[in-house]
Amino acid sequence: MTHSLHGRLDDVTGDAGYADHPKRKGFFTDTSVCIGCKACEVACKEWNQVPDDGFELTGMSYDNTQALGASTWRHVAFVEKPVHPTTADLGLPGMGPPGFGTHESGLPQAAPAGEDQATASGDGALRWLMSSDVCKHCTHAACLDVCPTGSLFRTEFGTVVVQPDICNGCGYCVPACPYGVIDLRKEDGRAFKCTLCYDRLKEGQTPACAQACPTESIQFGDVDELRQRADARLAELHDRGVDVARLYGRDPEDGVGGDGAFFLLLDEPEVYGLPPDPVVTTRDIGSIWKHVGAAAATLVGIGVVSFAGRRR
Amino acid sequence: MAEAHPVGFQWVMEAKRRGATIIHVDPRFTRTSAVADLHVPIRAGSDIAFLGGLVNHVLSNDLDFREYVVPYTNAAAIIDERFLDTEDLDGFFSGFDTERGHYDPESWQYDGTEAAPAAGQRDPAQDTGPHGSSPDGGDSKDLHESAASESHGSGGPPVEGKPPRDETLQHPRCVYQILKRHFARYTPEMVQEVCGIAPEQFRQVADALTHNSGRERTTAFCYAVGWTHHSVGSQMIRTASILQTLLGNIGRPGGGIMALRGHASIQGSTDIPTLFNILPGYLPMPHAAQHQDLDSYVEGDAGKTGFWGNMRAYAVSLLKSYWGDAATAGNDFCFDYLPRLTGDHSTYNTVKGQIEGRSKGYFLVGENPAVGSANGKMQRLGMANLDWLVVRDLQMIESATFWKDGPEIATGELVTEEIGTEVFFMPAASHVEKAGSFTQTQRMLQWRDKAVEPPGDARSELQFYYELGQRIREKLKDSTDEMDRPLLDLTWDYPTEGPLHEPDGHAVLREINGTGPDGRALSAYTQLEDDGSTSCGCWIYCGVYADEVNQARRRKPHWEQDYVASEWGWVWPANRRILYNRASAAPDGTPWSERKRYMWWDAEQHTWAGSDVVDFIADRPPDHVPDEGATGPDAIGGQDPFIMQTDGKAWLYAPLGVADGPLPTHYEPPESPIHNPLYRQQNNPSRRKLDHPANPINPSYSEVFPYVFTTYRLTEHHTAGAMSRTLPYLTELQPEPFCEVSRRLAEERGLTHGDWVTIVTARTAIEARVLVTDRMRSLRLGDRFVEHVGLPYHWGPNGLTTGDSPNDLVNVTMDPNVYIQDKVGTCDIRPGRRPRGPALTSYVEDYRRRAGVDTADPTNGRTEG
Amino acid sequence: MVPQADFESYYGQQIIKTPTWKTPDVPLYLFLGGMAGASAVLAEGAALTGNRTLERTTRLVAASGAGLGTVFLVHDLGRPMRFLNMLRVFKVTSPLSVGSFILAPFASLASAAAASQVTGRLPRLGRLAGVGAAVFGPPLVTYTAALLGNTAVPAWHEAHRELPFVFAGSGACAAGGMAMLLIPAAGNPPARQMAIAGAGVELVATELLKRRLGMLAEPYEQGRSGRLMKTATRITATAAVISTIGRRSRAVSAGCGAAYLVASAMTRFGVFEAGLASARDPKYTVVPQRERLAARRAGTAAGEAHDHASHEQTGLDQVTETAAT
Amino acid sequence: MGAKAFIELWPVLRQLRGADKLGRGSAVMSSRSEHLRPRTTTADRVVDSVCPFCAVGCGQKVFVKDEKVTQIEGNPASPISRGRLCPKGSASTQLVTSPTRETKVRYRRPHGTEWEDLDLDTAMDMIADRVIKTRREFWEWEDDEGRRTRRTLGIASLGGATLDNEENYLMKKLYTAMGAIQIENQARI
Repeated sequence: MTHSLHGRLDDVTGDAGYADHPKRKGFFTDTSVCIGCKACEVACKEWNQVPDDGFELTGMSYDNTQALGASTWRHVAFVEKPVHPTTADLGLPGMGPPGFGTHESGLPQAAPAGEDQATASGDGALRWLMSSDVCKHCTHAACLDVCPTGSLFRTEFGTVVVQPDICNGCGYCVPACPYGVIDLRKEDGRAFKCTLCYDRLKEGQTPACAQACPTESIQFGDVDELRQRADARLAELHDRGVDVARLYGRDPEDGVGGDGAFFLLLDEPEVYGLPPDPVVTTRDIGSIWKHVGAAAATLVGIGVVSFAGRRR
Repeated sequence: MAEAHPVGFQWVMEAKRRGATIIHVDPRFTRTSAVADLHVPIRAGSDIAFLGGLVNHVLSNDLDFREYVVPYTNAAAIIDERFLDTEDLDGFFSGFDTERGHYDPESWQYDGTEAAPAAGQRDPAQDTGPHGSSPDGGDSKDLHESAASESHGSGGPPVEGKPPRDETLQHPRCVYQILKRHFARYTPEMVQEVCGIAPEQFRQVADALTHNSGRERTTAFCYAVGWTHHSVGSQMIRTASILQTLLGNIGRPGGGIMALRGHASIQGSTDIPTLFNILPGYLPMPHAAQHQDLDSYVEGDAGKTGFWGNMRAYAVSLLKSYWGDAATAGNDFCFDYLPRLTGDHSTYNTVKGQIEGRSKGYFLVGENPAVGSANGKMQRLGMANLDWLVVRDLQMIESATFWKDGPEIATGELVTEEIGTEVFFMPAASHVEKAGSFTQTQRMLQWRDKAVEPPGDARSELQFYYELGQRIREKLKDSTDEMDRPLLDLTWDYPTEGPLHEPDGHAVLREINGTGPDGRALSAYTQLEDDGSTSCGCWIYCGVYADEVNQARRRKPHWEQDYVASEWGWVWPANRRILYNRASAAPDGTPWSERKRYMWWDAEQHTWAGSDVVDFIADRPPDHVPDEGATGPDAIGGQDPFIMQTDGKAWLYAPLGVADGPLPTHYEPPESPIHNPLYRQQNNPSRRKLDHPANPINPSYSEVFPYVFTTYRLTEHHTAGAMSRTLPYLTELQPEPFCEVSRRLAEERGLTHGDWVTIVTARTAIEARVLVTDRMRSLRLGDRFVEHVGLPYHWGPNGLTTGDSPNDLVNVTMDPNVYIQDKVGTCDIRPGRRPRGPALTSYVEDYRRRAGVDTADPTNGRTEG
Repeated sequence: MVPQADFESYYGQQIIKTPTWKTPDVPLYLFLGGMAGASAVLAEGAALTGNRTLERTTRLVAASGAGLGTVFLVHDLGRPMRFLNMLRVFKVTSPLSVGSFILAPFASLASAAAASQVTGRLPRLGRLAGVGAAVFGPPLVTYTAALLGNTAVPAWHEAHRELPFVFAGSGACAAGGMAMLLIPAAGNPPARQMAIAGAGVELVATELLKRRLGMLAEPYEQGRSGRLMKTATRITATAAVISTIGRRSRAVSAGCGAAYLVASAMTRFGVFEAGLASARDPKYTVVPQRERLAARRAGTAAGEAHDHASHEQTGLDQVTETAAT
Repeated sequence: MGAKAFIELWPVLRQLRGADKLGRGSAVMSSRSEHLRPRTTTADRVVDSVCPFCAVGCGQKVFVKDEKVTQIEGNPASPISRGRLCPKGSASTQLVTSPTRETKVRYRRPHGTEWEDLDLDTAMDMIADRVIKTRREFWEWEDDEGRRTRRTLGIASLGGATLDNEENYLMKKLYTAMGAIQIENQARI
């Protein structure tokens, strides 16, 4: 039983009681080719008929979606990072004649093309990182584990899905998710998140986001094959000197047993709003129950102590 | 490209994955820049200097693809000795008429060719000077104003015969040497001075470009149509053409210049134009000064070399498709039914006419000029002065509601009760509610089937115009007035179908395709005759209904064919996917290289072979030399790949057909923060101006308007917004209008990220939230910086989210070839929201006063340098 | 160890979601459940010792606490009409599922016991029900700590060892306090003793919790949640001292009882709010995870000895949170 | 209710009997989940179309059920787009089913302050009358220099780039026969 709560688990679908099942399906999101077009966000909403999530200009670069939630199942993050700070040396007003600030000392060296995934631009280089985030469909999914109704469940494709006909909106899945993916939709009361287009999978179709993605940043397929693809892509980028490339959620030994939807990132996970080392909370369920039991026993003890010497 | 055409960009990403180097040249750092190898920030409007610098780099280092350039281009052609360059005249070519503000191209001709032909040519504007047949000099002005250059959309303008050549390219008056001298001062240092691009970055681009061109490799240029939005827009694109031609990147796979156009059928609406200056297939609209009969209309082309030599057949076939049996040889095929131009009847001039009460009825068909056109105020003032306005759209757009919620209502410049315009809002059918074809940006026609009936009163334009025509004809049926003959004789009887009795689009497409004497659909424009036996609604589309099959409806999956995919849709002309593809083979007909093999001469079969349809005469061998005096297609030699040009060559130098000079020259935008570093002439001398009090121009290098602004699109929205900011899924992605500035500019003006700012030009002031971002680059030009204010232009007063429209800031100054406005201007930007009501008017008035702009004489503030 | 909060984030946005559980519904449920569960223990003790007054009162408290708690719990649901779905499955991985299978029998048994007590009918069955309620009572008190601990909320999850004890103590305080409030001093010595013992357990457990959590203890010490926790601790401690001394006065006894109740409720609100605060700040998610990663990398480099030791220490926890210790 | 049905209904019993002891997979699948199918498979028809936004010309498939568009997605067969769509193209379903779409003729009389209703047929007739009137009023046989022009400058039109070729063809044909020349579209803007 322990192995099905954390650590490596090769047949997560079988573990969920499916004797004869298709291969586990998932996403590999290669952010190095993401152009931030947000087609995934819209295609997802159109297919799944997810309501809009408010009209707010956030000032977070071109990200006005902000985060995954009950009404946002794909979220494209935009991170602007100057590789060479250009602000200070741009001859700000009051620093002598225009253009003669500290800039005179010479132009910063533009990063060589390709290196560090930074684009040389004018007198500096800029990274504008874009990444389409989605539910990770964890091997060990906390949302699923803690769901008291069985609404959240592991499908025959190894994905994690909310059954809207079951969910009673208890909200337990919300704080359980180490990625902050799932949420309750206020006006509806129930929890919602990416289903990996469960209905489409039933007919062998590609999920809406992956089908729309113009640059194949979002790749859909069998998880084992996607992992190989991700490894190959990582090696390719490393060969090209893009040392910042790393895989996220690909490792079956990680805190959630690897993600069904994993990523190739070009910076630290937290830069994109992802936890650097997520762990499924139910990894500790044994310890938790142990302590709960001990505490309950303590309470019994307190009871006994309270009545000590008062026997009728 | 990633920004405005993400799906098209998949091919760029695929190329990148295969090792291609992606270079992005843009004032701002966009989604394209993010995945490019190199982003080159450039001052808006300075593209010719940059591209000219590259041309200079190629020429001064002998990096051109000489084996391609000599046989396939006019590099060897020798030019008239009277020609003087901008280098000689400090920013002018020879032949400039200062009074009228345009060129007489006579001195630009090939050496020894006749002076421009007398009259009737397809290209009246360019090659008719005061020496032409016009009764007086006044004619040439309005001839110049009829945007005739655009009729070269399917081929070059006609020149007389073939020029003398110096194959060694050494003759001082040969095009190659002229080009070299013309661009000699476009050095990397000058590029920095003009564009703000550092020499080392310039060299990176130059090296990447030249190393990636030649026999084994090709380079492609892609532009979104922001390139056309300049008073030198046509010449910007020409500079790219010159560069690509010098490098041998035209007519070859992986080469070319790709215009990424912004509307589903904007290419189609140029081919089968809803444009004032042309008829279907780029036939010019007749001009009153020259084209009073068919003979004079086609005279300029008839008998010429190349495919335009058959222009009479194209014109007669069109007249037959318009007026059918009524069009006979005896009545000049009803040529007289065609209305004539007398000058500039383009949209901005029309709007001026509306303001001045000369034009009273207006149809807006899927177009929202109150937001989408430059100088929105002029658009609204025009619409407020109509008798009637018909607006056809999916959603309630600003151009239909200006009378109650336009910005001028708020300022008091317009009063609802005083606006006499009668407005009909007619709901339109969407793309799934009608069957029809779009022509996409690579000239491909793709047919859409109808999915559902349109809701309520919504109707297709096909049905609207068909029924409108029927009603008008019915109401006029008893008229004996000659003016009504063209309407009454019109072939206007299409089969209808479905519960709404819609006209059958297939039947219309078949009419466009054309039919022969037997009534059967034609299969190629080479079948068209000038005797009235054939009819064809658009000669370049002939073949789209070949074999009575709607070829545009072909949908053979790409995995069932090779990469040319010639069985998907139909591409004009003749289903040809790459134009000029004869140039994909060397002069002797063999591929330039195995890697770049595309079309080649198969001597055994005595035909051109390859996956595409050859853009040539299929059985004409590479060694063919035409007979002396041959005309039309017969005059095309075996090594003349550019068959729509009368001389069969790509034009590095345009002896004809470009209004503002045979070679591109850098001029500053009409509003600029700097003096033109290259010439004393500040602006394009032949740019089209629109003098009107509502169109005042900021003085250049004014301290009152120190910043450059440029408008653009965002991935999440579509043009004037009617199809995007009405949809929650798109609106939530970019929910509010905003502008973008660099940190340096924000510091200079005290702007705080996320706060409101006001942007001011002499036209008006608008407000938006500001994003302070490193993506906006401060550009260093010599010893100064130039800052840009970036403005996505999708918003207006209607929709799910609303805001001021950036196009209200844009002035109307136009390219002299195609009359497209210059989107670049100067502005001021200040923290805080703009004044409301009448206070806005006085706020802007104060700016104008300080900058010395006189609205009574809007040209006053203009700097000519 | 309080690590330096130098970390990267996505525009300062939180990583995990803030729990959607409503205030006061859920903290009140935690409080009421705790009070009810411990009251059932008290009731059974009273029954065994023949303290009729105490038995009657605590049975009523247990029943009404469970009933009211259930109302709050159902009210917190997004789809209250579907509350029965809680019993659709039984999942050991879900404290809420397990809790439902505790709460449901507890509430039924406690109600039955109380009903029997009040009406005097079916006394044997009522007594049997009372025994049952006493069996389900302690887990009802402490499972709610698992409910919070088994989440990704840093201040809850990392406190999963101590929280059950905090809740056990707090529940005992509440049950004892309630009985002290309702019953004359003469009848309530067991209640008073339960409250005092509970206070001791709660205070010790809370202190251990804060010490072990390091940076993650901040939400228990700072801000609104910190103020709640501090006040709760002070009141509990004071009430414990006073009730130990002033055991004869009805007024003092009742006052102390009320104080225990207030403090117990404040503890639940404090713990609840601390969790929300730790969810809202990405620091509490990123920094400990970063340290964990760093330690793991260092551990990998330094060999497996350290890992081994950790295993011994944490038993079922196969990978230990070395960073947090 | 039979025992078997009860077992089917109460997942706890399925948990106990089946392989999914922890109740996280097969045991807790609801009947809705079991019978779920994509709505595209139940469409009455699938129609080939082309994206109406920019000029890349991406292929679309339009799914229709009960004469309503239920889904529009990329057509994988297209050699241009290979089934992909950008955010705008992906919003096509919302575009055509938008509740804010105008589906009734709206009329604003001269100097009016509000929209009024107008019957489609009446509107068409009124427009035809206005075309005839304005055309006549602004008819011009020759310009002020005596050159034959045979036209009217009274009527102008803007638009076409979003329309079909066939529509542009009819527009240009009718306008030309009317003698209207100020015909323009987005290609100039």
